[in-house]
Amino acid sequence: MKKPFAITLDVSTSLANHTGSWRTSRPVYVHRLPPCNDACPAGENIQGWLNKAEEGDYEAAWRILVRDNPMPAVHGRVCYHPCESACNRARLDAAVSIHAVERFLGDEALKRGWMVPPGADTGKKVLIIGAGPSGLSAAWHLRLMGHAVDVIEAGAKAGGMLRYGIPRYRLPREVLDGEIARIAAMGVNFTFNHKVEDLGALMAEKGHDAAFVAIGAHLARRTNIPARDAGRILDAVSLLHAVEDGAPPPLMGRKVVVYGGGNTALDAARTARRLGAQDAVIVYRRTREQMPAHEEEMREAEEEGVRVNWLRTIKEVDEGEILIEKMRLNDDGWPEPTGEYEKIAGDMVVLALGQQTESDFLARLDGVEFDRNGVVKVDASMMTGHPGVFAGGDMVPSERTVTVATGHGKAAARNIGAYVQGRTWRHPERPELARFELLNTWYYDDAPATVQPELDLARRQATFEEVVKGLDESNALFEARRCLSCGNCFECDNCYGVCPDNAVKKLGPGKGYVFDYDFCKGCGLCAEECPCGAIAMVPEEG
Amino acid sequence: MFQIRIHGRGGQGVVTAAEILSIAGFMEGQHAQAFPSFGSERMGAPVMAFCRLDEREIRLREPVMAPDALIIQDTTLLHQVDLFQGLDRRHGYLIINTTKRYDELGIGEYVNSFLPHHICTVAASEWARKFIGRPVPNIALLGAFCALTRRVKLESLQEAVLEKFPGRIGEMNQKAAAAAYDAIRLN
Amino acid sequence: MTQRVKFYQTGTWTVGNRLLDAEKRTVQATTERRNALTSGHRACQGCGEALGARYAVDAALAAANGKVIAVNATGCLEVFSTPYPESSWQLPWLHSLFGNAPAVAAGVAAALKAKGRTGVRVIAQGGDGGTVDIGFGTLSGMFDRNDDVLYICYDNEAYMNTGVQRSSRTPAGARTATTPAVGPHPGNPPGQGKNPALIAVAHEIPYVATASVSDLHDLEDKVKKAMSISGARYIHIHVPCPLGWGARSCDTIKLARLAVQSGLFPLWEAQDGEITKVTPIRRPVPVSEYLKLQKRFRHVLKDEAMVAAIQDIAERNIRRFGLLGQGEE
Amino acid sequence: MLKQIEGSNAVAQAVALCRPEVISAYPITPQTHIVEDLSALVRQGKLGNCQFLNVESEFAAMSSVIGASAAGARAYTATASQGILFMAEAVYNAAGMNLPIVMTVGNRAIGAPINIWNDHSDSMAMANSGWLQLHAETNQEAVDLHIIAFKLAETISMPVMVCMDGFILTHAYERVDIPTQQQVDSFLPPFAPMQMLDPDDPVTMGAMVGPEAFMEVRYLMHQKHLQALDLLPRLVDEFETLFGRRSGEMVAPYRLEGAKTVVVAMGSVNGTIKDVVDDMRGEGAAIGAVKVGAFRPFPLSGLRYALSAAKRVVVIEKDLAPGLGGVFASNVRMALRGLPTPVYTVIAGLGGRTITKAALKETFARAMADEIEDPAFLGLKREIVEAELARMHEKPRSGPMAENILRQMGLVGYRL
Repeated sequence: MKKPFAITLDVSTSLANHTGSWRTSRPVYVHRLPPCNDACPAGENIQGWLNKAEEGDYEAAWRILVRDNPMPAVHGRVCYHPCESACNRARLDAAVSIHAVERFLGDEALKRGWMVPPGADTGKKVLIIGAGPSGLSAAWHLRLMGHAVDVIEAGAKAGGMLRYGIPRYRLPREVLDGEIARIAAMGVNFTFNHKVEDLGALMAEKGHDAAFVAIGAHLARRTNIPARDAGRILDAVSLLHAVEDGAPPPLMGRKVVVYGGGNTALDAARTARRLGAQDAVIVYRRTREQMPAHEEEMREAEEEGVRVNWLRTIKEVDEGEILIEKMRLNDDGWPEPTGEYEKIAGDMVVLALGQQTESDFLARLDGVEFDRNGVVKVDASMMTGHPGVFAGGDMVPSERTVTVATGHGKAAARNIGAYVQGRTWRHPERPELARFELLNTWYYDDAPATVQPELDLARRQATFEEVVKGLDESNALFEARRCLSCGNCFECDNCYGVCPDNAVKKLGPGKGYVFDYDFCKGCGLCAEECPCGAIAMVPEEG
Repeated sequence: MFQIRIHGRGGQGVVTAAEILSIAGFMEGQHAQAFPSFGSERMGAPVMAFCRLDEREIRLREPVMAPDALIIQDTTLLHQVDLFQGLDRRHGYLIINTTKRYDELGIGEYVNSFLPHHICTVAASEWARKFIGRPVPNIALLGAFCALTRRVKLESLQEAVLEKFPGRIGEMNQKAAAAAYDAIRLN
Repeated sequence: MTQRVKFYQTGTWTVGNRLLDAEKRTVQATTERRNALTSGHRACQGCGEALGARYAVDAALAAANGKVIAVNATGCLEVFSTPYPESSWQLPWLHSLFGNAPAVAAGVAAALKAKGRTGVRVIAQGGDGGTVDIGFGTLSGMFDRNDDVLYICYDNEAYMNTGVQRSSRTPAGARTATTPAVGPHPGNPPGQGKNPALIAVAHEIPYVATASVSDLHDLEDKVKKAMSISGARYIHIHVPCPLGWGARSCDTIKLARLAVQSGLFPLWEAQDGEITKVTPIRRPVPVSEYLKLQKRFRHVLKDEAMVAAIQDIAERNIRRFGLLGQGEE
Repeated sequence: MLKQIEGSNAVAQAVALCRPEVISAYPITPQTHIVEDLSALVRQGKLGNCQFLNVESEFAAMSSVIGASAAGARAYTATASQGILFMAEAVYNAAGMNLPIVMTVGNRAIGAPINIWNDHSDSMAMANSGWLQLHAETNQEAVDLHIIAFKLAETISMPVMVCMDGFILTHAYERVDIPTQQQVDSFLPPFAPMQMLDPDDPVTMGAMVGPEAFMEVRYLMHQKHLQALDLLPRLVDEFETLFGRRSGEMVAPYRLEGAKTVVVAMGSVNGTIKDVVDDMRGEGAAIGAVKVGAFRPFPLSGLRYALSAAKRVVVIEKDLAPGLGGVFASNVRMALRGLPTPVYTVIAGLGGRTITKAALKETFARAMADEIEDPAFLGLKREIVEAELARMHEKPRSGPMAENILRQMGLVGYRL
């Protein structure tokens, strides 16, 4: 075509005009730390595995999950999910029910028999004492690294508090056994019913390069209550253990009073109901607000007919009745006696006043230090005062939950892994937190949280059947898709779409995008319209 | 060159008459030119149209100032407009659509100086009413023009009428023209 | 526990969505999009018009598998896209004058018809000044003749190309270079201006719609629908102008969104003279949320009565179009 | 085929023979009959697939043919007077974009005072728009010029106006030879656009051009006009061989042999002038005439050559540049620059004022005696303007002068 000069132009010739030179600040893709990941004691990449679950690729999701936590089916049930308390979605409608999806993935894995191969053999050997959540977690991670692992457990079975502290109506044993079996299948050698006396000698003899001690805290704390018949008083730990061993005390038709306000107290009371106790009453010296037990469990307990006497202490246990004293909160919020007494009916008292660890055997290792009530001191790398001996779980100072323990196991494994290689483990830098303010929540569809189905009350009170049921596939998918993917791109194409200068190039599914700085004018629309806060604007060097 | 000027009112087919006359002339191989007194006159307003007939190409574009023939379609114009302007009373032709006598029209004295066979009155509106059903005198007057001036043959006029108005209207106008033509030829 | 089984995290709010079925995704989300207005153009940072133009023309191209001719009125879009020797367009494009794009497009459409080049479609586009003011006569003529042209107006509510002067789309209270924020009644006087989309409806042309750069799915659906119809069609797209509105360049889409959510810019659709569909407001906001992000309204925020008057305009739209849910989804 | 028909009707038939593909129409006297006849031909299917647009204004008429031409169609429209001013912006635009549009202008005066009669103010107002402007003397020439115009326009890709005097030609019945389709087809090939809007070969038309290239664009437009100066005569010859007539000459001399006084004019008045020249020659006067057939491109050298022997030149023009005099005359002077030959401007026929043989003859006589004022106003009613000037002098009254004049004349009835 013989075009007229200047008035008629060839198309797309403006590509010669690099408008990138207009820019004073440039957009960059970033990964910010999602609040859920930040809050997870086990250090799970929750946003990461939810992202896969959103696509319905449950196995991929599970594989990301178990890189950090070998027991999703267990945690989906018993974890008190701080992730959900931190979830940004709570500010929109309701937090993503992360535990429910985790449990779904865990159950899927058990159902489908998904396995993970151990790492290539390193020739290093690690001894683990205690097959509770901490020990099991450590074993899993060490096997992933390719180290040989021996686990020595005092009890008859692995699981620790998971088995002896958490009733089956909260954690069915086939689930627990299934996930333990998968850990064992990684090539972990277990020795049961063996109480270690001399750790040093044992390591020397078996040639372990390091040891991880995670024996938990199984010793019930007692308090001195005058009682005609000491047989009327037992502790929660023993009660739950006995139930687990299949030899529960006869409680049929009796009135049980549980003393304490922790989760164990609730477990004891709810267990008592299931053992046929006609009445299960909790006596707690403080208020509901101050109660350490988890809100959900309290709710479930009340639904099952467990009653609570707030601001009371037990003074005396008598035939069929118990003398309790009223307390009041002083100005600092501490309970103090009032001198007023009352009697309540009760045939038996179950003490749930916390547990202690039996760590005396460590005392024989030089360098190991303890603080009050036998808690072992460890450094940042979880190593005790004795080189090569690490400790974690309930026996070290920290919050005593399954997930914290599991996290300890992972952390210990990393430190041990480094130690046996003569290195020290450095935790990678934590990226900026993906705060709610960094999100553009307009773009998320409205969707309230899925409610997990619950067992109807009648059956609940009579049996040890699992109370909380899992999500079905479509609900799990729904729930996963409620994730906001805080701080991490989920390929919504907004940046690609909203750029007035076509300065964003799309690389295709899973590959994300790149900025074309030849043309990006730095308007910031992409960052502003990114739903999940995965783009940051950084000033150009002046 | 023979020049015709036609006076009438908007709606009486003054311009059409000039055009048809030019077509008739053209059909006889003459050069002809017809054009209106370019105006935006509406129904009833005084209008005029011009026609020139010649053996040679007509280049002149001025209006007909000195007509050889003057056709008056509506005598009510007689005293409003300077109708006779430029008309040569000794040689010119004058055709008036009326049933009255000249002195009744108040131009008895004026027409005295015309050659008798150069001047006539025609009851064109009557012919039109009779043959066409409407008092549109223009074609009948052209019939009279043919008879009086012999500048254009009646046959040519009839042909031109049919070209301009194919079909019944044309035929009825032809009848009116013929009637007027005969009326003039006979006296 | 009855939950919608299908749920897509961001649904159709985002440009794309990997969870969404392919046919539900936007043209802009695909790597095959044509970028009718390509990189290197000289629009301001965050230009809403540049964005709206690419959205709309790409959608038209997709609908007519690339066989589109565009006619452009004088204005920002034309000036920033075609300064000699560089053009940003990737389709046949013609600029004639400020006020004649609809007539030029009508001529192009007539030529295509005469040439029997069926399958090639014509769109015309311009800003609010070129469309609603100086070009309104030719636009009305195009509607009247029902010429086979889709006319797209990019409304940034003033004459931006010439330096932000008042147009008949400039909203009440807004400051422009010719409605300065001085005197007893600062800014653009309330009670003026016109609504071209409704006037288009009054022509009873086959299709009329309003759209916003903040709702891409809605915008593309409307362009697609318009392209499926022949005859005169009109789409009026709200495109914020950071420069003229005194807003941050990164707020362009947010502003467009607030205009819709506040009720100041209703989204609707009409066919053959009747309003057939309204896009309901999703998250209602007071107009102040919209006004406060723009310097052109700074003086307005100091004047409660004026803010109230503008809120009334929004309320009227909400009532008139049933923007709170009554509209079909 | 010879026909006795109205000018507008003849032009409509000529345009139809050129096989236009898009026609835009907006009514304005005295051009209206042309597009009316074309609309009928389109409706009767005599123009194949031709599209006829009834637009809402002249601005839209020109705009739509711009679009049509850019899309590769042979496009035509017609206008006059106020209409060409209303489309002025688009008229310039069409030329700027090198679009080969053909437009008929039924020349008519421009108001106020509003006036529907003939003069050349309208096309003159567009003299520098870049359009080529051809002027017809007769309806035969008007017909032929349209056929030539399409070929001229499409060969150099520039728009062409064919100017014909309103009423005088548009409404005149006279003998016209309407060519056959086969003749026209052999002269005018189908439109092969130099550029066009096509999805298969996209271009950007109508770019913004800054100081760095605008001059060059304008210079190239000037060059196109110079090309047209060479091309048009060739087309005239080509036309003559095919049609047996000579039409569209840019400079047409009449009885110049030995002429000391030469009259120069454009358009239909040339016919009357020739009659006057014949008369005066008959009386022994050494007078001749030159018809200028193209105002743009302006045939400077051709005219200079034609007038080289003249002792004096009298320009009859239907246009006035208030305060200057003649526009056409100034262009004629340009052709004679450097020569001592006096060029007298005679402003004539403004707003349809009758140009009579007598008045011309009298004016030429005075010119030959070099006793003519410059500019002269043919047939100006002296007594009226002088009275009005006097009145304005003693007590200036606001309001349109025209009405004051009419009030003075107390116009009744119709006079020639």
